[in-house]
Amino acid sequence: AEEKTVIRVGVQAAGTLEWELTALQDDPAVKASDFQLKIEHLANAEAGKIALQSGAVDMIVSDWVWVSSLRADGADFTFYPYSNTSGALVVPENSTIHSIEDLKGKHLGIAGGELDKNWVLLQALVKKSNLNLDASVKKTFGAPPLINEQIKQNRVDAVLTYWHFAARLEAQGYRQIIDGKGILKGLGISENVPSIGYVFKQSWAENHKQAIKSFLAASKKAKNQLCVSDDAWQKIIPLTHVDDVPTQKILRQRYCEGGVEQWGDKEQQAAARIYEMLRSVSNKKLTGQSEHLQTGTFWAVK
Amino acid sequence: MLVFIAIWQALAAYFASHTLPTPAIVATVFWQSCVTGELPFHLGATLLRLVVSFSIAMLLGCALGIVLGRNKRLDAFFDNWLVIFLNVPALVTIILCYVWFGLIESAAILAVVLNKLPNVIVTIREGTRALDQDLLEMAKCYNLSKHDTLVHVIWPQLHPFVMGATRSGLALIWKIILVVELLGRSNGMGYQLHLFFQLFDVASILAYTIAFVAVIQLIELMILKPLDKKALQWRR
Amino acid sequence: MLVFIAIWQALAAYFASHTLPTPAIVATVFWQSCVTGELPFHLGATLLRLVVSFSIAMLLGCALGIVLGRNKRLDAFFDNWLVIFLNVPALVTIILCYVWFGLIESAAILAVVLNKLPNVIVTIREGTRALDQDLLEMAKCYNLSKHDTLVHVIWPQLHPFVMGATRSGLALIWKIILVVELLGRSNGMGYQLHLFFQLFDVASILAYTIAFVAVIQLIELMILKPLDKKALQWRR
Amino acid sequence: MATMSDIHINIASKFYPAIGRAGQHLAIADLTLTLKSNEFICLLGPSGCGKTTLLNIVAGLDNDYKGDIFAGQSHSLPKIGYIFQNPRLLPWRTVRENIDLVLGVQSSSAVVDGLLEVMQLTHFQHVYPERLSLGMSRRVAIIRAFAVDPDILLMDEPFVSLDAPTARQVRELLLALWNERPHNVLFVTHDLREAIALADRLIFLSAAPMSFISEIKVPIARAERHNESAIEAFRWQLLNDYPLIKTLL
Amino acid sequence: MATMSDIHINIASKFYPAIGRAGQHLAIADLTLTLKSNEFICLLGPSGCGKTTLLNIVAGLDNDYKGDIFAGQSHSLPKIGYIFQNPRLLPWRTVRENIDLVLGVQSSSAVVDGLLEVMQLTHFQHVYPERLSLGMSRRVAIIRAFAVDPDILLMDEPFVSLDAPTARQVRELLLALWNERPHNVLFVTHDLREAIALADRLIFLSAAPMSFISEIKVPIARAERHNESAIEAFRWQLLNDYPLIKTLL
Ligand SMILES: Nc1ncnc2c1ncn2[C@@H]1O[C@H](COP(=O)(O)OP(=O)(O)OP(=O)(O)O)[C@@H](O)[C@H]1O
Ligand SMILES: Nc1ncnc2c1ncn2[C@@H]1O[C@H](COP(=O)(O)OP(=O)(O)OP(=O)(O)O)[C@@H](O)[C@H]1O
Ligand SMILES: [Mg+2]
Ligand SMILES: [Mg+2]
Repeated sequence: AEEKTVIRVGVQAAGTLEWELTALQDDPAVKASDFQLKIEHLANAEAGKIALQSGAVDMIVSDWVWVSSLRADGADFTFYPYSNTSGALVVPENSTIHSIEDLKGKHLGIAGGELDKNWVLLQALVKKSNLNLDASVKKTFGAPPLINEQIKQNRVDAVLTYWHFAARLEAQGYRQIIDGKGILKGLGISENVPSIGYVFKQSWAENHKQAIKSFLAASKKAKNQLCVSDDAWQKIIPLTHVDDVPTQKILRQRYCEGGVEQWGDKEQQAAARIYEMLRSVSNKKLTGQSEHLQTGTFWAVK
Repeated sequence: MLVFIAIWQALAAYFASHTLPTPAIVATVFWQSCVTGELPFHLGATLLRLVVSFSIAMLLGCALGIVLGRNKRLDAFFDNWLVIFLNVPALVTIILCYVWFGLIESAAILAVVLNKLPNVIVTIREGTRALDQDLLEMAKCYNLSKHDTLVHVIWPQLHPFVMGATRSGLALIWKIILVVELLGRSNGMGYQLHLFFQLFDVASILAYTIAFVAVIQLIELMILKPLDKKALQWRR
Repeated sequence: MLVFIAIWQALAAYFASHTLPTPAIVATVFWQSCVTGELPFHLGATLLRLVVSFSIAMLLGCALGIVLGRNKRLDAFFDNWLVIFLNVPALVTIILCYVWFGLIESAAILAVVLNKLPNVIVTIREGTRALDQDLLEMAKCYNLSKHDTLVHVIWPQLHPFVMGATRSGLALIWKIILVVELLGRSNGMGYQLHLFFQLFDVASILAYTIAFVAVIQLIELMILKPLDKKALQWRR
Repeated sequence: MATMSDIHINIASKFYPAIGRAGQHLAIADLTLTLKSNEFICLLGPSGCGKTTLLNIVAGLDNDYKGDIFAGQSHSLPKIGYIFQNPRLLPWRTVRENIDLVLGVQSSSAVVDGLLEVMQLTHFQHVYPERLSLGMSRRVAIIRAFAVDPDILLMDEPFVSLDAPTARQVRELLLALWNERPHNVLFVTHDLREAIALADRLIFLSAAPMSFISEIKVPIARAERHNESAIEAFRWQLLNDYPLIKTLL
Repeated sequence: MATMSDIHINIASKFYPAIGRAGQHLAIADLTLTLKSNEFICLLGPSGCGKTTLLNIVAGLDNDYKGDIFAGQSHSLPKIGYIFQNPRLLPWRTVRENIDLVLGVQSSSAVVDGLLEVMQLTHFQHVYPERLSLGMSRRVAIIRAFAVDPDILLMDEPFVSLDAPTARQVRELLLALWNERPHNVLFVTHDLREAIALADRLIFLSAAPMSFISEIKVPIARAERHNESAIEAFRWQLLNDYPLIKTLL
């Protein structure tokens, strides 16, 4: 028999990729296929980026803006969509905030930092109604868990945070004002553009095309499985590290909503438009100097 | 200095990787972020926190260190606490400070102080234990006031320990402050470095690092070295 | 100790918040993670790294510190480098080590050593500068070998500095190792703590912290205290 | 300035605790002494017998002994000047600064200038102690003790390392100061000639554990004390009368 | 064991550098001395004149001077025993350990035992120096210097703080060792009687900057040296013949 291609994947602890790959390895069909998974556990996103660049793993999940800026620097990483779940703006149930315009003068907690994609896009959206969000709200940036605590202790009025942190808040009755998709829609982009995806070296991918294709397919299948089969879902529940049922439910719901159905020219062109928006609003900080989305950012599966 | 830049240039040229930009690129980035005022702003924010928390930690630490070093009973009592505080992970104190007091400036400062303080205490305590008994006896028998004994008899003997604590303390605070800013501040070097790190912008990271190291060098040259020289002029 | 737990219990009961779990909860979590072998495994991984990098840093640091403290020319030359290395952010050295050498164990150790080393050097250098000239002259005139001078004349005088460096060094390494593990290892306390932080599982964070502090306390009681006692028995 | 009355010293025992392989050491046993008001006393005893220990106790530096010391009904604490066996100068303060430190506010620079002059240290007053010879450091320590104008002056072999003319001069200075303002002096020396030249009373102490052996009033008039042969004669007489002294001292 | 030949000391100048407000200090100027092989020499000079400085130079501890020291054609470096003006014991080593350290491998415990016995320190051999009286520490320093069996023995006021009988005993020991195996001795003292009792030759040195004033051979036979009156007589003669000595010393 032919040697199986080893794919080393950097997996963030407690992330959805871990759920998916665990489900995938349960699938008997995978045993017969032409790739073999090796999972490297990593603590956070930055660790993943380091691992990928130091060659310790072949593949991680990250975002395409970063891939484009890497390519602009001459690296040959490329991107294949994984999910389009996106962060959300969440407020307490009884909050007076009902739309993004109500944010004016309020205290907003933002996960990540000023270069958080959702924050940048939210500013662009609000600008349309002639409001300078950056100047008109009181901002607190911080790590997502701390931001979550802030709103629970009523130290901020609203939070813009990553999707699974938003999901947890929702499970406790917090209200979602808008999510990443909604923001994009408001900005006139109706296509479902994936927010994160597999990132790997293009040269490596060309050499192992077949194995990667089967892997990507198997990954998709596993995701489906988690969404349709309660059995499969039950199995990975410990990996969510959540023990109350409502939160589990909403996590699963959001996760499954994030499936990537469409990925073609239209979506890629939309991505290019988003890129330019990000570039102008963040004043090139998020994207780097390059004017356009680099060609080759998205892996062309043939 | 020049040697350093030359080695760097050679390595960068050899690897030609974006993970190790050439000095020229870093210099450009440095210049640009100075011009936009971004670097001075964040550097200033961090320095302010550094000065405040450093001063608090050193003052408190020296006072407590001397007390513990001279009083065996108190020392035995607080020793365990000291080891605990010394070894509670920075991350934990920072998180707890933020959670309990909110994402505010004073929580950040408190977190830094809590991390640095035990270090100072431990160093100064060792120094106090090594004090020359002969000189202390002299002070006692000539009825020197508490103040005079502290300033003129004890302090000069602690000087090397204080300098050690200062130098490694500046470095430690700088390391901790980055984490503090990363987790819950909206400005400062830690916040910026985190952003660059997310983008994997090594050139900017290095540019900021250089700016900071330059400031510390300045502190060393303008404050610590002259202090050292003044305090040690009596040594043969 | 009991006082501590009592205060904690009182505070936890008063706030009744998940950000401050009661001692009982933490104890349960602690027990469970011991039983599953999770805690011992990660603690072991971290301790191994700690021991290795601590030993390297202390050995090298003492050697270099003594050399720099005794040789003015070398010191003037390396002083700048020292300040640079002392103040390069932990984050930067860690990232660069990983990127250049890969996500391997030795890169992690190297990163820790690079962060700790300058601290040791600086402390020991201060100690060396404060050495008693009279005793060194005695050693020279009685033709003591280099080895004897080092072991019997210099080292005992450096003892308080070495202890200071050891105590605050263990603490510092422990702080850095967490970041090192966070950024590029798949086990260890840093990895676990980050995970708990993401899940905001304060009870687990505290349980792990306590485990670590207990280990350090053990080191203090079993190794450092006896060493201290032995080395200082001559003091009146 | 406290007017001194008699000082009663009564030490039942002074132990140094055992440490390591060295056992507990009984340094002083059953020592009773009375220093009369403003008396000049010389303590003589073999090396290691416990003289420094006694001075430390009198100076209040050591409270870990059985017994008591009773210094009359002076209302304020007596001012103490102590010339230790080693100079104990602060190496980071110049000669002048070392002296000024113990003087505190009452610093009278004319007096210090005078003392520096007599001790031939005027040119060295701004020098750090590490740059002095041992004899010079000792002289600074002597100035320091004289300058505080003490009620009790404790001197632990103060004049070793001084050349003969300097020692003579310092002895004269000491006596002049003592005449000018009488105060209690406890003077430790191994030099019987020096003791005779200075003391009202010689007290001989035994080897460890230290206790009182005998005391001898010096019968030579103060005016006669600079006469070397008178001192030498009394010394011979002493050594002949008390053969014990010869073996002990 | 290197057989010593004459030692020629020729110091054109020895400066201590200026630091702070203290100017540069000329400690020794134009000093020429020849120590004959195995000679016992006493150096006498006022406090602070530069005797310790000279010993440090001879011991090779101080190379920052103009001039040279030439020690014949001995092939190996001469072994030096130096009794410093302060004891310089390592406080973290017991008495015995302090002595053993400088002996290295050649440690002969019988010799050390004997020396400890004579110095009455046998019971204190396992005691740490901080627990000794100053006189006892000095005796340890003396043992240390004797124990290495030196080719050149430098002694900087070694017998201060010793009581008379002990000092007498140590002096006898020193002479016995010196007779047994002759070696060069440079002995600094302020005590003219002691110098006469010990030396082949007395060398008088001037106040700073130190230079040679005069030298005097001690004409008393070694066998006569324990006779106190012979020494006293020579001392009087010296002080009368050289009035300068009286003012200087
Ligand atoms: N390290 C030094 N730096 C500057 N000057 C010094 C130093 N050591 C000694 N001196 C000066 O050199 C002179 C001679 O000092 P030295 O110690 O040799 O005197 P000494 O003859 O041994 O005196 P004593 O009998 O008091 O011990 C003194 O005036 C002293 O101030
Ligand atoms: N800190 C100490 N701990 C234990 N023993 C001590 C201590 N200090 C002194 N001793 C012991 O007490 C005895 C008396 O010491 P002390 O210093 O009083 O002697 P001294 O009479 O001053 O001798 P010297 O004339 O040599 O100075 C000595 O045997 C010494 O070993
Ligand atoms: Mg004494
Ligand atoms: Mg001298």
